Formats: sequence, C-alpha cells, structure tokens
Amino acid sequence: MTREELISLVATLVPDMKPGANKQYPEVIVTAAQLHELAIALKKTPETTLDYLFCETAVDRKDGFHMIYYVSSSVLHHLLMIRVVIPDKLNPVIPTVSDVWRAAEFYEREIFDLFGIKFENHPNLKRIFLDDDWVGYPLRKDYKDTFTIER
Amino acid sequence: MYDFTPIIESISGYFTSTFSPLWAGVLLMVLLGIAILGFYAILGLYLVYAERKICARMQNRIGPNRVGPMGLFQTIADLIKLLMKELIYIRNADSILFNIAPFIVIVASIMAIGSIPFAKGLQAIDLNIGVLYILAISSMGVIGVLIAGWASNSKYSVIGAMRSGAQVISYELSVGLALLCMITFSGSMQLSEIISSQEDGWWIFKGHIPALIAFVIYLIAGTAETNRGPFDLAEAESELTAGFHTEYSGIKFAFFFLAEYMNMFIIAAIATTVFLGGWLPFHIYNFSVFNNLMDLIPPIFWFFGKTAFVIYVMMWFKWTFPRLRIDQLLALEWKYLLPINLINLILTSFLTLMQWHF
Amino acid sequence: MALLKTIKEVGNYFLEIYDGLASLARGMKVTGKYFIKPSEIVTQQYPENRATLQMFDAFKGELILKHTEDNEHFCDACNSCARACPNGSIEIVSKREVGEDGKSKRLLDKYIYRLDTCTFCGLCVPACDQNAIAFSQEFEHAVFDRTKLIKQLNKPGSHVVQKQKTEAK
Amino acid sequence: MEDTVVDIDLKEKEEYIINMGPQHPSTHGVLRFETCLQGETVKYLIPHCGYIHRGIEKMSESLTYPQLIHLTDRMDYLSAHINNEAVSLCVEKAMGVEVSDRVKYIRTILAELTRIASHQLWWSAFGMDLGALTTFFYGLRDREKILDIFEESTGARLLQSFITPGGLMYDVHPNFQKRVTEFVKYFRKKLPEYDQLLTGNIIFRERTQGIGYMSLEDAIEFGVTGPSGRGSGFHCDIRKIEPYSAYPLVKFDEITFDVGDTYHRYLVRMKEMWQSLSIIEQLIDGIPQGPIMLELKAIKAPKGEYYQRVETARGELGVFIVSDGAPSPARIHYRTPNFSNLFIINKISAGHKIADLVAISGSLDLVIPDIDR
Repeated sequence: MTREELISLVATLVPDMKPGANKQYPEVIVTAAQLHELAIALKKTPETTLDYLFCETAVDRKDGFHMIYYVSSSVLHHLLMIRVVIPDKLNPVIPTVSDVWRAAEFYEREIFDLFGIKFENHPNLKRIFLDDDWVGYPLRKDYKDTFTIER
Repeated sequence: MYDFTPIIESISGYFTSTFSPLWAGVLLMVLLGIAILGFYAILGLYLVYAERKICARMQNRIGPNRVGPMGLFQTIADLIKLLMKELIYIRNADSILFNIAPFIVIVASIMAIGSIPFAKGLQAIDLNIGVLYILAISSMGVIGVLIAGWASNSKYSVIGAMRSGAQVISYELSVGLALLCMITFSGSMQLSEIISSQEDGWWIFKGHIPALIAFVIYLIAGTAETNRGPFDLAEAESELTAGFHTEYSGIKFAFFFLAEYMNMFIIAAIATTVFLGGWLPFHIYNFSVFNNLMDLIPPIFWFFGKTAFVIYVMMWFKWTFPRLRIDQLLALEWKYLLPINLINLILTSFLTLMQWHF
Repeated sequence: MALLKTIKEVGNYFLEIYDGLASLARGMKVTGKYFIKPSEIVTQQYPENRATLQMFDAFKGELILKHTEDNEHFCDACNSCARACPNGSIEIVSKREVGEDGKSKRLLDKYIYRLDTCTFCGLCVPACDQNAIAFSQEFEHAVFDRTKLIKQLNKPGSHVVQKQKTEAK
Repeated sequence: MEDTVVDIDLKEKEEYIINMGPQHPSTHGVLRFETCLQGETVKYLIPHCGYIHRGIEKMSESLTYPQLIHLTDRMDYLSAHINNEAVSLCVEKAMGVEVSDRVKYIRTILAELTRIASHQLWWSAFGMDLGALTTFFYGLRDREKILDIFEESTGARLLQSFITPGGLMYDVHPNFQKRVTEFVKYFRKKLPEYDQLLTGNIIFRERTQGIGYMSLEDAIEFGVTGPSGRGSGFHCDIRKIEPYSAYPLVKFDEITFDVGDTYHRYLVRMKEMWQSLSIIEQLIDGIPQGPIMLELKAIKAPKGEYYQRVETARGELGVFIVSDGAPSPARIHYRTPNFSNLFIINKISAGHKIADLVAISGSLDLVIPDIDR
C-alpha cells in the first residue's frame, strides 16, 4: 500500500487521527484511548496485515512522552509509524499492545524500565535491565544521578 | 624370550625365604601397591599430557610446550598446582560422603589395574575370572560418581550424577556382552588364558566379522563407560558446568580427573588383551622371517603400543564428535548396541560350536 | 506384503547405522587429516616471536605525540583532539608565554592521555590540524597499577617546533 | 501471553530451579536463564538480562554523531561494521547526502566480511555448546584471516569504528583487494570441511533436528529476525526489503527454510556464508575510485525523526534518531536484533531437555551486550 492509501485507511478506522510530519514513513498520530483498537484493526484488516511490530520506543519531548510504534507487514512489506502523545508527564499511562503484537511485551518492559511509562493490562510489567530498587527513570530528560557527567 | 615370570618368582622367592609367610605376604603386597600406585600416577599424568598434545594437533595448535622440553613436565606442574589449591568445603554438603567419593572412584580404578597382564608374567593377580573381576571393579567407580553428585548438594551435580548412573548401568551391558563374545571364542575368563589362546592369531583377525562387530561395540560402550566425549554427559561442561565434580577443587578434583584417564587406560588395556592379543606380537601366518623380527620387540612394547592405539582412537572420538543427549545415549544403547550385540553373541556361539574360527 | 515391509524396515535399520557410521568417519577424516599435518598449526609463540611480530601500520595501539630528533613536537595546544574525544581521555594543560616578539603565546604544558578510558575510536588523530598526534603500534599495555595508564605524552624538556621549521617541512 | 512467566513462587510450588548464568559456559556472556526443570526436561524458563546494561542510548545523547559511533561497536561486537554503518546511514539520510560509490562498495564488502566472521564465531561456539570442541578452533582459525584484513585497513580487529557519517575514517589499505580475494579463495576450500565435521554428523543432526520448533507466526509475533527468523520462513532480510549501500547492485539469495527447527536455523547461517562470499566476489574487483569522505561542514541532523534499518549478522538493526538540529541527537534508540530474538526462548524450549536448551540458545546466536545495550 502506498503512503496515502495507508493514511486514509487509518482515517477510516480512527476519524480524528492526524497525519504526521515524518517524510520517510507514513505516520499517524492517535490518542492513547484509540491505540488499542487501531492496533487490532491494523493487524486484522487484510489490506494492511500489519503483523510485525519491529520497533516500539518512547521519546521525552516538551509536550509529553511520545510513544512511537513502527509496524510492518511480513507479507506486503509496507510500513506504518504510529505516534501517541502522552501529555501527562507525572503519571504517564498508555494501554499495552502486547496482546496484539507479542514483541511489545518486552519493548514495553524496556520503556517502563527506562521511561517509567505504565502500560495498562501488561502481563508482566517489571524492570528489565535495571535493578528492581532503582530510583528514577534514566532516559527521561530530567533524570539526574551521581554518575551523570555534565559536558 | 622376555618372560617376566623368573624375575617375579625370584623376588617373591626372596621374600618368602627371608620372612615368615605372613610378613612376606604383607611386604609383597605393600611392594606391589607402591609399584602400582607409582605406575598409576605417572601413567595418568602422561595420559593427560598425551591427550592435550593430540587434541592440540587436531585443532591446529601446539599444545603444552613451556614446562620442560616439549612441555613434558606440564602435567606434573599442574599436579603440584592442584595439590596446593584450597580444598573448598560446601556448607550444606554431606561431608563424609563428599570426602569419600573421590577415593571410591580412584580406588576402583587402581584395583582394576591389578589384574591387567602387561607382559608375560607381569601381572599382579591372575584371577581365573579376570574379565568378570575387571568389569565388576571398574563399574564400582560409578558409585563414587553418584555419591559425589549427591553429596555436593548442588543441582548441577545431581543431574550429572544421575546421568552418569543411567549411562554406566546401560553401557555396562554392552561392554559385558561384547567381551562375552570373545570369552565364547577363547573359552576362558582368565586373562592370561585369553592371551595364550591368541598365540596363533589375534581374536580380531581370527573371529571373523563377529569379532570386529564386538570390537566396535566394545569401543563405543567403553568410551561411554569412561564418561568421555562424545558420551561425557555426566560432565557436559556446556550444560552442567562440570557435572558431578562441579563443587570439587584441588586434589579431590585431580582424583576424579586422574581416574577418568585411568579408566580410559583400563578400557583400552582390556580391549588390547581380549581383542588384540595382549602383549603378543603381530604375526602373519607362516611368514617366519617377519614373525621372528616381530618377536624381537619386547611384549611390554606390544602391549603399550596397542593400548596407546586404542586410547588414541578414543581421544579421536572425543575431539571430533558433538555430545549426545541423555535420551539419545540410552536409545543408542537399547535400540542399537544391545540388539546387535545379542545377535552377535548368537553368531559367535554358532561359529565356536562349528569350530569355524581359525 | 507385511514380510516385504518388515524386510524394508530391517534394511532401513541397518542403512541408518551405516549412514551414521559413515558420517562419523567423515568427521574423523577432517580431524585426522589435521593431526598428521603439523604444517597447518597456526599458533604463534608470543613472547618468543616479539622480534618478528609486526603490527599493521594502521593498528591503533596507543596515542603518541610525535617528537622530532631535537625533542620537538608539533602540538600548539589547540584542544581540538580533546574536544573530539568522546570519553574525555585527553586533557591538555596549556600555559601562556610571552614570546620574543612580545606577544603572549599559548604553549603546551602537559599532554595528558588516559589510556585506561581510551576506546581507540581514532577520532583524535584526524581532528588534529597540526598532524601532531598518531597511533603507535605498541600493544603491550598490561600494567599492575591503573595509575600507570595515565600518561604524559610530551617528553620532558620538549618544546613546540618553531613555525618556520614546520613550514620548511 | 498465556506462556508469560511472571514470577516463580518458590514457597507455593516445590520447583527444581537451576540458574543457567550469569556465569555459565553456554550463555556466552552475562545472561541468566532461570530454568525450572522436571527431571531433565525444561518446564519453563525466565530469561533475565541487564547484567551488562551500559546505557548506550543515554550516553549517546551527550555525544556528537561521529563520537557516538564508537558506542555502537560495543552493542553487537561481532557486527561492529554493520552497527557503524547503520548509524552512519541514518545520519546521512537525515542530512540528505549520499556517499560516493567507492564508500558504498567498501562498506558492503566490510559488512559481508563481518557477517562471515560473525557466523564463523557462531559456528565455533555452537559446536562447543553441543560438545564438539574442535569446531571452536577451526572457526577461529579462519576468522583470524578476516580480522587481519580488518586490522590492516581499519586499525582494529573487533571494535573498528571505521564507518562514520559521511564516509569512512580513512581509505582502505592498498592490499585490501588482494587480501580479500585470497580470503574468499581460502574460505571456499574450508567451508566444506565445516559441513563434514558438523553438518553431516549423525550425532549433530540428532541433536538439532526437530528441536526448538519456531513457527512462522511466532517468529513474526516475537519479531525474531535474521537467520533465526529466516529458518522459520520469515522473509525479513533488510538487504532485500530496503536495500542500502551497494546491495541493490549485487545478486544474492535470501536463504529461508519453512521448518524452523534448530537444524534449519543452523543451515541458514551456513548457506549465508556462501552467499556473503558471492557478494564479496561480485564487488571486490570493481571498487570504483572516489572520495572516501564527503566534504561536510558539520555533521548535524536537521530537526526531525529518522529511522534506518540494516541487516546485521543476527537480524534487523534499527536506528531511530530524534534530532533537534543540534550536533548530538535528542534521543537515539537502537532496535537491536538480539533483544527481540531472546524472548522467544521460553516458548521454543519448553518441553525439551536441558541439553536442548543449550542447543536452542546457541542456534538463536545471542550476543548479550546487544540485548542490554
């Protein structure tokens, strides 16, 4: 599917989505509440069959945490980038997509570990790299600890 | 020629004439014990050295070459290192069993050496059931392995010990049956008797195909019996770190290590004795010039040469093949080796009955 | 029919054994071949072959400050290598000296190189405009004391090459 | 989801648990499998990672683009060139520049050499895992030749930091072409020996065939890429899907099998070595002349988000850069292949023997620093 087709198809599924500014891949911006249903629809629809989540990550921006999902189709090889903005920086919560794409279970554990974003309905939300008693979330921009070296 | 009987008899004669019969017996035993222990230690060390050199050559390496000329003293240096190492005691280990296990393993292999005929007359004890004795004693080692694994109070060790137990119990059958084939041919269980029955030709040549099959089965099962690769499941360093001797250190570890190599020597020595004519030289039928030439080589060289060859083959196995899995190991024994062995035994009996062997 | 099947099964059983043994023999042939070929040994006898052991020219052993025979180096303490270093392994201590023409000049006092934190990325060498630093082929870095890895690269008593001299070169 | 093991409650259940790792001969690094056994059979296992987490992503936020290259070496240290290339390509894409053909050719040759070297080491270690100790030395003997080529041209054997945004650090050595051609000739002779020693061996086949089945659906669901995924029939070769560098110019096959057991994951890698040799042969004689470094004023990605996928020896490596227009990235994320490949191990090894667990984890070809970053 081409870029425009993908974006318009997402628009039929989620009417109030916004197309993103990414030049490389088709990008759609949805809200956290719409994410889970969109994920299921994208995976199930035969025209898209976006069944392969190859990258899920978060970015700490001024307007909140941006969740970025890169999804691809193992058959049709087209790509879609989904962006969800979580404005609440103090208590960021987003539904999990690990029941749609299994790989997300571990990406989300990593994001929880390093960003502190909580995933609703995640089966095993624990720190994955750092110790369980680690204080703070290192990849947040405001994270400081004794080891940080100012350049 | 090269008969050791007069020498041995003169020594024992000296002792019996000088001391009272009781003391002569005791002293002879002590002398024999020291001789065997010394032989055991030196042979064990140099088997380790040989293995390291052989595997190095197979792997495009040089192997030990720093301690002494060509690294000949490397294993002695290793032994000194192991002697000086701390013996670690595991807190929740069963201390009596933990300490006794290496000795059981090593004593079993020392006892087995006693009845191996190195040359004519050079045999500590010539039992009339020699083969049975060696089989019985050498399989006692597995008790040591089981105790070591259990007493270590380590999960890896227990798995290793259980594997070893299952393995040795199954492969004991194949070793026994393969030897039974040859006993059927020679008609005796006495090792000296088996050798003298091969004076006109080794059993591996005289016994047609059944002897060959028995030899191959014996080699495979014997390798398994000694817990060596590709049957080193009890140690399996990539799965169980070191298996049953994970928790042992210092000289106790060295005992296990030494016993492994001596078991290999015992298996090879029995193969030599039963299949390859022991210390008898290689003869070609009625080719007297060649035969006389072969007779010039002392039998002790023949014995050790043949043993070294079998040991080399076993090392070759180890450094070429991947390890089997425990269920495959048992499947190999019960599905392949045992049925073939039983058929082979029937064949052998038939051949012996018809007097078809040479 | 059933008999034929049994014969076939028995035949397969033995064929399996033969195949297995043949595959094992192929493996043993490879190791056996190397056993009788000592010319294939690749081991290098390290401390003995020190004289002949030559590292490649590009090898990044450790950072050195190039010195001429007159104990002069080319560093003008511009700090660009220290800026290029991702780990902060280079520290340049400069001093200001009044030259003959009366102008204050920046000169290198100490070129401190921390081998213990260097990751040998090689960014410092191209960063240098004066071509003053390079990587040596030295690879024997093992020491018993970590502090020995903090090195001062400019040799004692060395000074920067006179400008005219560099131009002449 | 239903096979997610959250925690083992030892008080409630009497389980026989052994810890494989963090120091264990077969985990090839600091990875821990908390393995629950029933006899010899693995009931389930929990992989624990993070023992070598160094925070490369956080560190990179304070480094300029050329500086953060040297950190990528240390993720998947066996595919150092390819990791460097991934970041370089991403930065070049952000800046909208394209490197010369010479750089593209050299990058591709180096990447394929890296792939061969990586597979050689994997082959060696896989043999070791299964107890064939000699494979280790044969693999390393041949890998040494590649490392010599790397050392002569890049100055380092393992962590080269050679490919940099805009081109290469410096030109390759004049001997490069000769040496690579020699190596290809040499290795074509040695590869059949690998097969004789291990691939055909009956014990090896028994140990690997039918062990650790990974279905195509599972491979896609868990995002298992690279040779491990291709063994299950997952067409995930980025060199084919999104060709980069000189890959559009060469002919090669994407090796896939539909079986998905340990043996076929093994076969994919063995066949990939032949493919890599063929790619190198196609390129090595035609390296064009050209500049090795672009004339760039400053290496800065313009404001925006960029993503670059490359195929390392272990699977798909993704580099995600968020830039504010500064010389260093606002956020850089590496989608590393081993992180995704690791977590399927519980699913495919449950119900097998503990010896099979070693074989399966060996066939996934895990490099632990790449998991933890």
